[in-house]
Amino acid sequence: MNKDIKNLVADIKSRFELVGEDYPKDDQAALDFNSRDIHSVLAYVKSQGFRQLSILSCVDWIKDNQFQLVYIVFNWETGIRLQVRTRIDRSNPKFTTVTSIYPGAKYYERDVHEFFGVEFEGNPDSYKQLFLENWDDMPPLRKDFDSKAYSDRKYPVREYAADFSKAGDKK
Amino acid sequence: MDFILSVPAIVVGLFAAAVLAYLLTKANKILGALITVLGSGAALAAMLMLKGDINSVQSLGALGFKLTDYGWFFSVLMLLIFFSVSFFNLYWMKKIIHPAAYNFLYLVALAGTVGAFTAKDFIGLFIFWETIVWASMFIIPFGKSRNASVVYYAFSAFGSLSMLFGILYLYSKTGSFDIQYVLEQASMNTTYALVAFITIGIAGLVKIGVFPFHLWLPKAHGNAPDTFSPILSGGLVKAGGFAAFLAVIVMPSYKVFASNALFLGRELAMPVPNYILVFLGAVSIVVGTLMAIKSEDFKKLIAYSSVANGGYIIIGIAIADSLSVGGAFMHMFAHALASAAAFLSAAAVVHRTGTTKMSELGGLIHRMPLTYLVYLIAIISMAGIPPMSGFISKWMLFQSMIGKGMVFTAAAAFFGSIGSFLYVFRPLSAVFLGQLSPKHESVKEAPFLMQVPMIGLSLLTLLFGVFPNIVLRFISDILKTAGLDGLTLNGLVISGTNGQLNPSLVSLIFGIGFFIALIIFIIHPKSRKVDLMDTYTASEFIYTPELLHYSYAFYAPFERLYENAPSTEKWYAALIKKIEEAGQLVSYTFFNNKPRIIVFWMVCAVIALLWGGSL
Amino acid sequence: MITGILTGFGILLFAFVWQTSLDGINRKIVGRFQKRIGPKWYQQFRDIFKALSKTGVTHGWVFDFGVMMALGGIMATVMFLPVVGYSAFPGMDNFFIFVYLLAVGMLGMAMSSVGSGNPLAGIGVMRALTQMVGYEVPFMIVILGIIFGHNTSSLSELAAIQQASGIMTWNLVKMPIGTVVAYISLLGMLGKKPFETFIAPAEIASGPMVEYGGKQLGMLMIMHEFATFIEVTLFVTLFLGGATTLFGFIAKYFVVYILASLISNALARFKIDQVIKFYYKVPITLAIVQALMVVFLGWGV
Amino acid sequence: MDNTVEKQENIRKGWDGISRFFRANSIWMLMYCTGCCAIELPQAMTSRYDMERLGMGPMATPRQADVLLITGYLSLKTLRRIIYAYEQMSTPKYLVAFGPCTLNGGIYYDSHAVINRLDQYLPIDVYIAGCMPKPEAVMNGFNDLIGMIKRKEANGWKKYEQNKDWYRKNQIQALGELRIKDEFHE
Repeated sequence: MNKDIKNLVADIKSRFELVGEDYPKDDQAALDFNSRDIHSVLAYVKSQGFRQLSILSCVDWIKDNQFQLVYIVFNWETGIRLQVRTRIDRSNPKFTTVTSIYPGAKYYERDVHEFFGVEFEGNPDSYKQLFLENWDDMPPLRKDFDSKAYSDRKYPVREYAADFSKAGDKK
Repeated sequence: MDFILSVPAIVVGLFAAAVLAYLLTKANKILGALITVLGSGAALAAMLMLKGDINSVQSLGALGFKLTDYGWFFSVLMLLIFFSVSFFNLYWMKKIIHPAAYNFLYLVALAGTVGAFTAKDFIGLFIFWETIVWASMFIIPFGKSRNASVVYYAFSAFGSLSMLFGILYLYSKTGSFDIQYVLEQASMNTTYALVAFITIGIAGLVKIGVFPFHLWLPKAHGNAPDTFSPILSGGLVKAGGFAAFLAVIVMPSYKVFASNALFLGRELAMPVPNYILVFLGAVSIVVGTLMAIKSEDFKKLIAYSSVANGGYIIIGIAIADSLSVGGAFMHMFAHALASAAAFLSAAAVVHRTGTTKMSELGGLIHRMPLTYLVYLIAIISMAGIPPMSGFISKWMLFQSMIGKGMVFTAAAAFFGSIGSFLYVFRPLSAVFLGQLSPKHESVKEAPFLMQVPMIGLSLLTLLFGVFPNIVLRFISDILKTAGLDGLTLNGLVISGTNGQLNPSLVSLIFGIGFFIALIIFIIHPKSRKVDLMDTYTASEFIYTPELLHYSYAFYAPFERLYENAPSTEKWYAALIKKIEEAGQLVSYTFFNNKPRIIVFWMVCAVIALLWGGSL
Repeated sequence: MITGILTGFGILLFAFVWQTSLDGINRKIVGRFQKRIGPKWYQQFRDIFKALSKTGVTHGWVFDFGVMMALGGIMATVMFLPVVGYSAFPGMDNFFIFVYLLAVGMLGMAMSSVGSGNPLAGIGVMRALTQMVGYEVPFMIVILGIIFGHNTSSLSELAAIQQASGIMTWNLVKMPIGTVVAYISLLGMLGKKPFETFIAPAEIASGPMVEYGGKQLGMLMIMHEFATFIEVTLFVTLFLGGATTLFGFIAKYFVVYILASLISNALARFKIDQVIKFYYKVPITLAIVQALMVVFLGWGV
Repeated sequence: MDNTVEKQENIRKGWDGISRFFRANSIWMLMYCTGCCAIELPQAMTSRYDMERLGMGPMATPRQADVLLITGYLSLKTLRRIIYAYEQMSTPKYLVAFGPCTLNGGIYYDSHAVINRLDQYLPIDVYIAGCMPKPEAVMNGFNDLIGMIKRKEANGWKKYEQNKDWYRKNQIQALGELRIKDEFHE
């Protein structure tokens, strides 16, 4: 863990309530916050040189009934990658947009909305389709989405006269 | 009878028709426009009937008229262009601010051209010349821009004053205004000849729009009313060719200045003054071509192409051997027809769509196929491709240039000739081909009376491309009376210094080739008709035709190569700025409200009055 | 007249058969150079007839009309060519006819392809025309020198003059600089690799050809064969002394064309502005030097 | 009367035979490199296996091409574009599918984004097996295609035209609608 990260984390700790922390790599830090703090944290780190929002990701913690939003921001001066994470309720996934801080988040939010169904209030574009053209089912990257069933229902399967896998077993 | 069918009668008749048109337009616009059609048509018919009267002399009061053969040639050409264009006037009455004045000036300009080409005296020439300038100067602001008219007049005034100076100078030396006599006398004396050559030459260069006087052309042609642009480009510009012909050939400059030939030895003898003209012509070919390639506006593009073609004409006249001058005459003829047709098709497009910006148009071939064909034939002629008449003139000019071994001039001419493929193709592709914009979905073909002159001009272009000897025989006679050798014409064959051309044969073989291609096309399986938007887009879905239409900055990679080149336009702008500054300085020092300055000037005036005689 | 036209048909047939076979042989040779077996020598015939037999699409009348104009113009040009002493119209085989009649074909093709409404075709045509401004001017200046020097622009006469005393009177020997320039221009005319910008299959999807399939494509392929024949024959006639025997003609033609093709396979593609910059720096200077040498010093006449 | 009809029929048949001869040995490919199988094409094309000796070569646009190569799995988005490209091709046209993904979905059999059977949506003339098929297999597949063209068996395009409704129904079922129009496709 290098010095820049130490200073940064100490700085952030002094200002915000940190829920959890993790250091996956030498130049990376993953910090968990309460969801109400996210906007102020992002605004703060942006002022500290993290000008690039590399990606907005989402993790489906189905057992905890939670979605985890991961904002990965990057500092071009120090080369530090910072993950700003928070958890939101899965049954009613709603969050407020960060497009006012990082305008580029517009497309990432659309992405997350499309694949996980998280709604971002204040970003009207996030309801439009982005990757999946004419998607007609529940968001496909949720853990409770059954890809096989969907595939079987939607795309005809080839029927074979003999079951080759079992035929092989007999011999 | 003698007077009724004579040149003065035509001129007077046209003036009378102009007044009549003015009065009738006040009552009924269409009727007034009809007068322009009838007037120019009758004048054309009369002029054609006068072919037998060439070299007859008539006078109208103080003004003498002499119908020379070249004067007849130019007059018929002008009348033909005016007559063709006048059909368009019928449709433009609603669009022009002052229709009555327009019709009046239209016929006055025509009368001026006929008068100028048939004047016996220099004074008559000058009066009619100014008539053309003034009439067209008042017509141009009926279009888009008043500024264009100012630029036009500034350049024209320069040319006219130069000519006036020459006329008066020669009068003071020879004591006569008679064109033929004065020029004969001038050719006896190198100094007089040089003055005549420069002054009248400049008038011609300005009118034909040769570098560095080319700036008014795109401005005036691009902004004039759509019906007047073909007149300017096809017709009035060629008056410059007339003046240049007077200065170079009628006064045989190539003989007068023969002693100071530039390159001695072999057949390269070329007098310096003539070579300067050739050089200016070459520069204007290059400049006109480059600027035309760059233009985004349909009409401006054709205007710049007129600059380039003016360069060919000047080169042809200045080389001054029979083939080159014949080529220049043929080029004037071919280019007048072609550029008038091109401008008329532009006018038809404007009539239907209301814009000349090429990036806003596209795909009009599916709505205006006839206009497209007219434009196609016009550009084939302008680019000098057989079987149209433009090919003949370019062939003759090239023969002459190569025969003289003029490497640099020929390089410029080759560049202009290949470059013309670029700029003539631009509107073809951007306006007529490509994707049809949805806002032009309901555009219709040009109305019937507009089609008539367009088709007529196209057929003439084709006719004189296949059988150019009809014109070339007459041109040959002109050359003979001007003291040059005639052209070598043999049946359908034209002979140059180093080769022969049989345009009819070329056309026939082209026809055969096309026929074979047609047969190949017909015997093979029929194609499936698909929509214009069903094109290869790397299998991506695109719905907006405008996005699939490649028209803006068409030759961008080529334009980038010369975008930083020195520009005459900027040079003139700087000149204007300098003059303005000088004027401000003058007005600051002399014309202001400070009492002491006024007192100073009053004192000066009093002194001048008191001692004026002795000062 | 009739015999002339029949001779023209003969030349047309010869041009098609010979150039199309040579194209196949060329593909074979290129294959061998790349350590491949390569296609059969008559592969090009197969391709052309296959294309003709397919059912393509049409985008309106100008799409078809332009193709016919292109093929017709090019065929007319071929019929004027003097080949091995046979000339359909003796005395009328003026150099400028070839330059400008060729342009009819090019205009037809450009018109037709842009008429398809595909922007890639427009870009391809733009590049083709721009490239034409590049290669045509140096070429014409060299030709100016030749015509001025020999005082004739008739191809058959030019060939006859060069055949006067063997290889020493060829323009290749007498005007070596001009020959080099003309060969570089020839590469541009043929659209061989450093100057292949307007086709550029990986970049603009073969440019003007993008929308053609079926018989239109077949006709344009025939047109391309004819155009190649005209360009190479012009070079052979103007610089290599033409030919008096069929074998001589075929041999010269073979060398010129295969060399161009081998150069093409060894080089990469220029960008279009590089093409123009190149032509207006080196070849045009050399061409003017050559022309001045001919005109003022009388060298190479 | 019958005689002339018969004659015309014979001429048509003869012409058909000639054109099939040309077609069989001049196949231009449109490579829609959708998946991993595309990596095997360079070997098949270059010196080792030299596809050009069969008269095959790459082409830039669907209009010019005779055969469309589907090299591997097809996501829904790709399928949409493939159908568009296929319908733009000039007839007669052929379709060669590579690998198991086009056959039954391959390793993507349970993916929500990848189709299972390509022959439900487009008519396929030749399948080439192998994940990925070796260049030998690719060449063999092309040889098969040439044989089929010669024997008049490569009639996928006719089948497509005749059963267009059925294909269209399947396409709509998988894709919702064939063409997509949103802010990225104006």
